[in-house]
Amino acid sequence: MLNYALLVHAAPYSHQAALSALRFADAIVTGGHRLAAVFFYHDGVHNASALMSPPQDEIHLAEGWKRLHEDHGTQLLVCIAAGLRRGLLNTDEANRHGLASHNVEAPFELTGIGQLVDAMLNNDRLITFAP
Amino acid sequence: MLNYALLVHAAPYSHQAALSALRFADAIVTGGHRLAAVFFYHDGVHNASALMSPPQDEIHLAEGWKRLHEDHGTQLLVCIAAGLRRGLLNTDEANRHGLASHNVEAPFELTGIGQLVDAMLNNDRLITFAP
Amino acid sequence: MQLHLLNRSPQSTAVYRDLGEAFGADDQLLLIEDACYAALPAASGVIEAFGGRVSVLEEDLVSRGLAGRVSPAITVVDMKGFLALTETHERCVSWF
Amino acid sequence: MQLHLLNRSPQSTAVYRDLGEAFGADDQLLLIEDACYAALPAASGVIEAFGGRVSVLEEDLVSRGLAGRVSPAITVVDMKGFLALTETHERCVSWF
Amino acid sequence: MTNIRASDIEPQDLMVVLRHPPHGSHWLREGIDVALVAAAFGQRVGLLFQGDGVYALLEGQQAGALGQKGTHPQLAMLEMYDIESLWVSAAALSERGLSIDDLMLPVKPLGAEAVAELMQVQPHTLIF
Amino acid sequence: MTNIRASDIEPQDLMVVLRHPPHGSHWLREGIDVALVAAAFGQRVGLLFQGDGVYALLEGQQAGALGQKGTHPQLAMLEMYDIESLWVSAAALSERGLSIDDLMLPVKPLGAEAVAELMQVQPHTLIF
Repeated sequence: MLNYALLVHAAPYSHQAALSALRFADAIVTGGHRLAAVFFYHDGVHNASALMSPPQDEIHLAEGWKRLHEDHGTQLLVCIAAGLRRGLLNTDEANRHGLASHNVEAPFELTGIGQLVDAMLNNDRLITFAP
Repeated sequence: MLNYALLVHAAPYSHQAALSALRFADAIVTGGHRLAAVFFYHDGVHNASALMSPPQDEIHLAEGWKRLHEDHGTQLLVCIAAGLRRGLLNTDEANRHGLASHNVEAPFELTGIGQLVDAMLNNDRLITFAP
Repeated sequence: MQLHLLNRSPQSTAVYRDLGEAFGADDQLLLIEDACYAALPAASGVIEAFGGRVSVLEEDLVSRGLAGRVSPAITVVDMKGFLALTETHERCVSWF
Repeated sequence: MQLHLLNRSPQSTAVYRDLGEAFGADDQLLLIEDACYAALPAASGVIEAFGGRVSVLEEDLVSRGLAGRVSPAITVVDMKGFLALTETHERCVSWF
Repeated sequence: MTNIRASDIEPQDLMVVLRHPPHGSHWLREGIDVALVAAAFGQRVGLLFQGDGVYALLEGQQAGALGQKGTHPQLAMLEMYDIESLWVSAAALSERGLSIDDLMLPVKPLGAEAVAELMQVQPHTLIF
Repeated sequence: MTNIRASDIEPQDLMVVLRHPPHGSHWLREGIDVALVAAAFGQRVGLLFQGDGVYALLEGQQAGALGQKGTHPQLAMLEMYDIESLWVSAAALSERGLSIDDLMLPVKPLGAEAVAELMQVQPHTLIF
């Protein structure tokens, strides 16, 4: 059994890479390995949006990521610097910025780039999916 | 005097194109022309996010677009199909989808692709800025 | 008579080829953003297809440190010049 | 020994060139997403730099209508095969 | 195949140039959406498949994993929307080792001169 | 310029490959951010400038319109973070008509074989 982490740079519904990442995540856990964490960076932070509302006959990517956390304990880490710029905030950050709405909810966590470095050093494999 | 419309495909804070579009918008109105509308499509819909919170020493793109509307009456049109998928909703759409938060507010309007076709046919120039 | 806008570096050869195919005898090309690198002499092979009707946006050149390096065949325009090009060309097509 | 992932079409020649420079004698290349088009015989000029150590992801081939068109020098792998490649290679580097 | 001559080209109200391959990104899908909506609004719409956009026409495409629909079902709807002016760059096809026989729709191949001419005569062009 | 030989390369804890030019996108900036944070966490970090990434090193870059900072101020901070293993692809430079003298930082030029060797010996590599 190996420990994997994923790094996702691609926005959902713009590039296949977000879907490829979720497909590969399924392959990891089905293959008997552990997916410790997914780190969302660059435009990948939009995968964490609680507001995404795709048509009903298309996959809901944020739900797909959440299911990984629920079923396998995978950490869903969103780069806070990349996210704030792009409009991804949890309630804490919304309060800090005086905003009444938020769009990042547990199990997605806003976190620093240090967690990406940790994920790389503390797992056997880091696989990147970019647009 | 010419009537201009812009089509913006680029996400803010990922590609210069969103900034180029805003620069060119300023040049249009400073140059004595009218900027009738900006249509946000593809990842350009993220320009409309009321939640974007860039560092204080960086430009706030959504505020830049809003100022164009306030000072020059420019319509800010966000493609609803591209936006909903990517997590951009106003209060109406949030209610319709059972979501407690929203991130698109006036003067940004969620609208259909037909408005892009209108903007193209009813203005003298349509200039596209893509990533 | 069209104005073509292009924002990719000359290493994105596919977009330069497709644009070359679509470029008319009276068309103009304006290089913006990362297409500024195509204004360097090293990219002259990619640019010669556009028959000397090429300009480049000054502010994007300057920010990239390219101001003193532009090939003599290419005209440098500022933001007003960009606007003027869109005034005189009925259509503007953006390649990316 | 590295596994390289690539997801751009062979018209994105710059990324193929940079990857070629970085490709080691025991490395493997897996083509996914739009890089599947590099598995066609027409792209053999771009692919030969990788010395026969190239595979392509089956599901991305099939969705693009390329299943019957793959160059014989290239190995087709399914999602399990993709996972297996990452198991046997300590490092996986993604080019885009 | 015989390429169409420039003189055979009829101007449309809107020309959409498709340069991206299917499945990998949403460019192709969002470009076709614009064409379909414009046609539904009564505009005459033409499509040019250029560069990697010619792959959109390849026979035998399928839905992808996780329910990705692809763009071939959209292309199958063009006729219903009276979008029948379909052009393809002959150079783009041949560079990719493809011919008209590999394609799912009847498209007119254009030589380089005709591509430039096609662009000249259209009042509105959008590139995706 | 004399290219560095493969045998002169020391492995780092993390290798960041920068392939994108400055200003046009956030790739370069977000890649350098990862390098700086990893260094701040005590990792030995090396940078390889490859492809259009070599433009990041060009002398004379400035802030852009609308307050775009660019990446040259970030590069000026590398030394403070003890990031001193800076490599550049010699082929990428010469294809762009540039030489080491055009660059703002002291970087070591690598021939193609040395680039491949550099990649082999690093335990972790991220590409931006």
